[in-house]
Amino acid sequence: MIETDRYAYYPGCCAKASAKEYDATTRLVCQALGIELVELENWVCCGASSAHSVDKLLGITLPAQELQSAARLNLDLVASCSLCFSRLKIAAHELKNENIRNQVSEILNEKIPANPRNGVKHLLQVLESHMDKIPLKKPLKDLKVACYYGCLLGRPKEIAEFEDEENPQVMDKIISRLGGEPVEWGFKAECCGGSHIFTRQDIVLKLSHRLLYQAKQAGADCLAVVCPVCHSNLDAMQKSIDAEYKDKVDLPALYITQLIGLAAGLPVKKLMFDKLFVDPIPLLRRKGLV
Amino acid sequence: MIEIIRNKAKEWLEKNEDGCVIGYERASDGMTARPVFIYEPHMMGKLIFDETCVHNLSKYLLNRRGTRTAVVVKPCDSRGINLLINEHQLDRDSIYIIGVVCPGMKESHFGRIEDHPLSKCRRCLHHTPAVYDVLVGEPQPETASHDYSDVARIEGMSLQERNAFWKEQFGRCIRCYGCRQICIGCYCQECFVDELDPLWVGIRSCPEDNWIWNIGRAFHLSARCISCGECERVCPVGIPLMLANRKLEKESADLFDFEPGMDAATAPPFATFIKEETLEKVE
Amino acid sequence: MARVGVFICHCGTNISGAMDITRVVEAARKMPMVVTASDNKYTCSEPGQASVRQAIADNKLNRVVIAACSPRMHEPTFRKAVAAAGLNPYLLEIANIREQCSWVHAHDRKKATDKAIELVKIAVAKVIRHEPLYPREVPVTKRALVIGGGITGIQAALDIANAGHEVVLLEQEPTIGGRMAQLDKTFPTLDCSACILTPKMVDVANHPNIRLITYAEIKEVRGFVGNFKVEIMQKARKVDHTKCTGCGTCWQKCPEKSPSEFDLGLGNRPSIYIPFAQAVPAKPVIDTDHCRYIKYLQWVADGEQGKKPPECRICEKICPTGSIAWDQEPQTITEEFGAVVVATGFQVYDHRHYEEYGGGAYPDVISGMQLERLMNASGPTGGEIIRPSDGAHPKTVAFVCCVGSRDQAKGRTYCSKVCCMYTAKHAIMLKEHDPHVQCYIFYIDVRAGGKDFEEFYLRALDDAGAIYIKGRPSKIYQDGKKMIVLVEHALMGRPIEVAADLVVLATGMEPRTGADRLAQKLNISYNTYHFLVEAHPKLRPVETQTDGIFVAGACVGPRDIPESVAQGSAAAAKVVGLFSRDALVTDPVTSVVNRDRCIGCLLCIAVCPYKAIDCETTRDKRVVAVVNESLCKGCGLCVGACRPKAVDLRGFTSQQILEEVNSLWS
Amino acid sequence: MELTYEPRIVGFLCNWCSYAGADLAGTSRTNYPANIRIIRVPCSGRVDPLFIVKAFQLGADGVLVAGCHPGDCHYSDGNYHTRRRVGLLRPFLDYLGLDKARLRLEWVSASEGKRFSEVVLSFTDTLIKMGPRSS
Repeated sequence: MIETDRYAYYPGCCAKASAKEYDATTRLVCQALGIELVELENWVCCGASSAHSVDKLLGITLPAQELQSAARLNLDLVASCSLCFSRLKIAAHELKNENIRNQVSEILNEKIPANPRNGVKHLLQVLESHMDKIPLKKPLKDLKVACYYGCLLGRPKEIAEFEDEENPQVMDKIISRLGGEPVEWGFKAECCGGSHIFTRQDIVLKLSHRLLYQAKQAGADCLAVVCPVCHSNLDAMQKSIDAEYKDKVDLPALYITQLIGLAAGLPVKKLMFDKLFVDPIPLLRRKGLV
Repeated sequence: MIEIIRNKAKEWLEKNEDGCVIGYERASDGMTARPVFIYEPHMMGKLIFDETCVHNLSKYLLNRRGTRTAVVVKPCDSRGINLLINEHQLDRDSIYIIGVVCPGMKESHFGRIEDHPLSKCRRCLHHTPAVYDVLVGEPQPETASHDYSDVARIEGMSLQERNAFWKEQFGRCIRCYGCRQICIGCYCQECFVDELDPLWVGIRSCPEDNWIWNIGRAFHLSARCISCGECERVCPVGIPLMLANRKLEKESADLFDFEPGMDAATAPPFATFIKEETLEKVE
Repeated sequence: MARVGVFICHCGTNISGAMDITRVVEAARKMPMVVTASDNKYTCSEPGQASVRQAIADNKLNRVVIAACSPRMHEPTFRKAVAAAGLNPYLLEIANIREQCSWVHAHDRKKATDKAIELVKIAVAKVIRHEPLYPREVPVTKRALVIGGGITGIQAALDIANAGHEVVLLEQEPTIGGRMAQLDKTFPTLDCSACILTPKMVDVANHPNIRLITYAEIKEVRGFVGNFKVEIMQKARKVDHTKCTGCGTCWQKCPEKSPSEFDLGLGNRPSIYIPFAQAVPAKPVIDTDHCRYIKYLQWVADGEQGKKPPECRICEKICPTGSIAWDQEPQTITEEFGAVVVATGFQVYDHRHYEEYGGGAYPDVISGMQLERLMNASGPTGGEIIRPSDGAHPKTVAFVCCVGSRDQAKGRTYCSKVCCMYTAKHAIMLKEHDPHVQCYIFYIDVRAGGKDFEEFYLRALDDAGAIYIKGRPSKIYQDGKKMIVLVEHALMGRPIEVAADLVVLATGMEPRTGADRLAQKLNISYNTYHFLVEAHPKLRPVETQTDGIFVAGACVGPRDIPESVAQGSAAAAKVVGLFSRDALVTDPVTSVVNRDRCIGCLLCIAVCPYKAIDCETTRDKRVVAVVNESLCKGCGLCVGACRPKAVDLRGFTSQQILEEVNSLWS
Repeated sequence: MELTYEPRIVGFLCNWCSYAGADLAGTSRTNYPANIRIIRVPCSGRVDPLFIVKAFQLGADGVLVAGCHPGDCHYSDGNYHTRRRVGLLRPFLDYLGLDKARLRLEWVSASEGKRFSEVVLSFTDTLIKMGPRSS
């Protein structure tokens, strides 16, 4: 029997750098919801963006290690980053193939089980299942939130096993639970440009701008995000976007965990809003949330 | 208790002069019981009921189709009546059922009554008749769950052991067909075993033909056997026929969630089906 | 005493190539009751058959075994041959030594030969036990039921009726006309749909041989070819059509409006209504889900819970003929027919399944059928093409092909066939309506197979100047007043965006909801999409596995109007052919009860899928089963269930099957 | 036991799906072991459980009952009844010492010629692995 309030936690590299606030608030919120996160021991890169595009086997072997250490704990593995999640899921899927399984087993020189008892979850799924435990201290009253899931979370459908890949609902449910207003918009699951930020900035600027623009069109006060990479594109790049498109977006992009923390009345200081490039404080103050 | 049976039977027979009461009387050995057919109310004194009344009297109802009959039945026998009604053999209204709460029957051997109950009674679930017009005795709670330890023992054997076991058992069969004659479920005009063309079963008593006969008999009773144990009781060579019947009983309970004779209405497994069922056991 | 002749076919080299025929012949000669065995290059050929006939005469054969191809191939052929020689055609047995031997064991000559010998052995064992069988004749009720009042059903009904037979045309909606009635123009001729359809609708209404039953559904179908008994459920119209004159006062006055199904929600209709102006019959029904008074009655029935609906009853007050019948209930009509034509047609794929295109959330993303209504002079906008959102006239219109077709992700792999052409039609029509319109058409392939179709497509391309872009749009979203279509231009190999005022999704065809349930009632099969399955896709396109039941039109698969009409006529021809006979011969392979053995447990009645078994009381007061041989289809379920072996199946008796098994070890 | 043991399989095939499937295997020339002897019945529901027992009594090493896939029966219900009959007979024979692997119930449609040959192949293999019936 796999436990449902104890999970193996794979923070992913961003957690130690660009997304400290995501990692911190994730741990904070989970604690508040009575979810125990057991951080994997000496975890390594999930292979996102680079590994799998140069070497398929490497792209599977890296996440396979995380899967193994989670299996040893006999816990479901939870990732907070959509790229990590995607890599882990794909690896788990590929490892169903005996041939590949043997190759990887050989590399790691340990037997990889044909059908492991534990699975891979995205933080969102864990949060959803514990949604009703959220102590509602400070409802996000009339805060209009555009929930942004990103393109990887639900795709490919068969492998991600997440939800409707075109129009997911989990985060919207959570926002409503927090007393906020999820806005209906068509870009929940569109691409932000992802890791192209390193190579083709123009693409990222174009796609991210469209996202932000659409969110505003839909009347959102802010974005709720569940992926460090999407986040840096949507938050850190806003200045460049404004410059590129002669626009004044000014749309705070918060991590879902920060919003939950806020509603749950956790100390604002601990939610590390100061780490964000687009300062949400004015908005939150306007809404009387800080 | 016996007085109640006698009075009820008497009352009924007085109301139905043309009727007949089928019950038990003391056999000539003075200790065991035997069936008795009573046509005059004043003969009711003959009736007895005790743990020697092993026979399943409801079988006799088949010979009295269309006439009015009262019958004394134990719980297992009563299920037989349900079976026959379900199979359109009996008309409920023409039967008067005197159901007796069963204390469990004792084995009797050569004029000696064993003090331990019959094996079928040791494993019996239902101590109160499933159908009756008058109930004699206090209704008893059902035994909670089946005891299939006997079946499990065979299931536990290796294939070879099972094969050998049954070869030995069926090998002893002398094809007297006593099991068939006594069985309430066996009322065909002509049994498949007696048919010569097509010849389902060779007429000589050899291992192969005994094998198919015994399988055929048991399978024709699948989801129909009401475990009155009469077949086993009358088998002159002591083949554990109930051991075969009970396997089928167990399986049809697992597969079709069906227990024969508990009521007269429910459609038996082979009369119906569930589209969605998979019968995983079919593998 | 059986005298068996065995005839082994070489089938050219198909059989002889894989086995030692002479050995098979030798072995056959030694089999019990075999008086002659011979081989032949092609037994099915005329000389081959002649030799069989000759052998029967020369050797006074009374049983024949032919070892050749599958009985499913030539059994009928050889039965004729045997009959020609004066034998009962059912005294024949076929040993399948081609499909089930030479063709599958070609790798091992010895084994193939051994098996062939045993297959012959089995056949001989069985044929010895064959009894002569005699087909029975059953009368034909020369009256046809046509299910579905679309163009296909209308065509079938008219053709049958014109051949002089009675027809009942059944339609589940309040009017006949079907999808074609909703169309504006038809490709590739661009003639007005209503102008060619409505006259036929009127013909149906006026035809002396046709009885029209609208607003009704099939409840149950019993019986068999030539003798179907059908229970029809007439839904409650709440209007007495015997009194109603269709004057129209009621539907003009009715205050309770709701979205019109016929206009696909683009317009409203009253709660007592006829779907459209030329509806046949032109008499209204009351929509019990919306009618105020019905709601009121419901409210009363529910113990007056909640808000009290108005006791409207306006239609009743103003109806000059007093036709409103609140107490009218659904009623069951039972009719007898000799044949049934199923023409239930299609429905338009619901584009709400396409979340990436807004899932129906954007008012300016509409289906092709909705555009038809917008273009139609009698449509909700009187033929003025405007955007549903703000009533503006669209200048750029984007069309997306293959919505709900050729899309694995949406579980729809098939091509709906008509969308390419109707999209071309839309482009042409839009241009005609407004020369300033620019159409963009996103396609996977343009499929223009059909008379004048390619030319029509070119016309959209050249005359209407539609811009065809190869690629399936990945997303459609709103940007201010514009709808933005994202798509990879497959020929340029890069993503492009098109901003349109209106997006039209060329939604595909799918069978009517409930097609599967109907098929079950009729005992005919359907595929995974619930399209009905024809007896043979090429050679028996309008017949089904069940004799006397025919299928036509879009309920079988995507069809355009000409094909549907052709199929309607084809089905009609089959029906008329059937009706040209006064009696039908039925397959003598049926169950038969041995009354002496039967113990009347009636298990057989419980298992029979065709309700073909009943029971009766014998002179000696025993209840026994009896088989209705006209209903019996010869499945043998009852035989497999019968403990006393009282039921048996002609042509597949227990005796025969046991002999077949025995022969393998004798 | 002789070196090349050739199991004897009796196959009861329903005329509409499985027998047609077997024919298709032929028309598409897919080879399969020659160990099966096919007996054609209108519907798998025609198969009296005693036929199966009889075949085993006579010495069949395996019995295959094949019909249309559930829901596809030409007679609408036949295979559902077959499923129940064989479903009960199988564990019973096993109980009596006849390995239930020797009795197979398979659904083979008219379009599954390939599948039919695979069924026969795997069944034959299983039986060869099991060796002759202990008597």
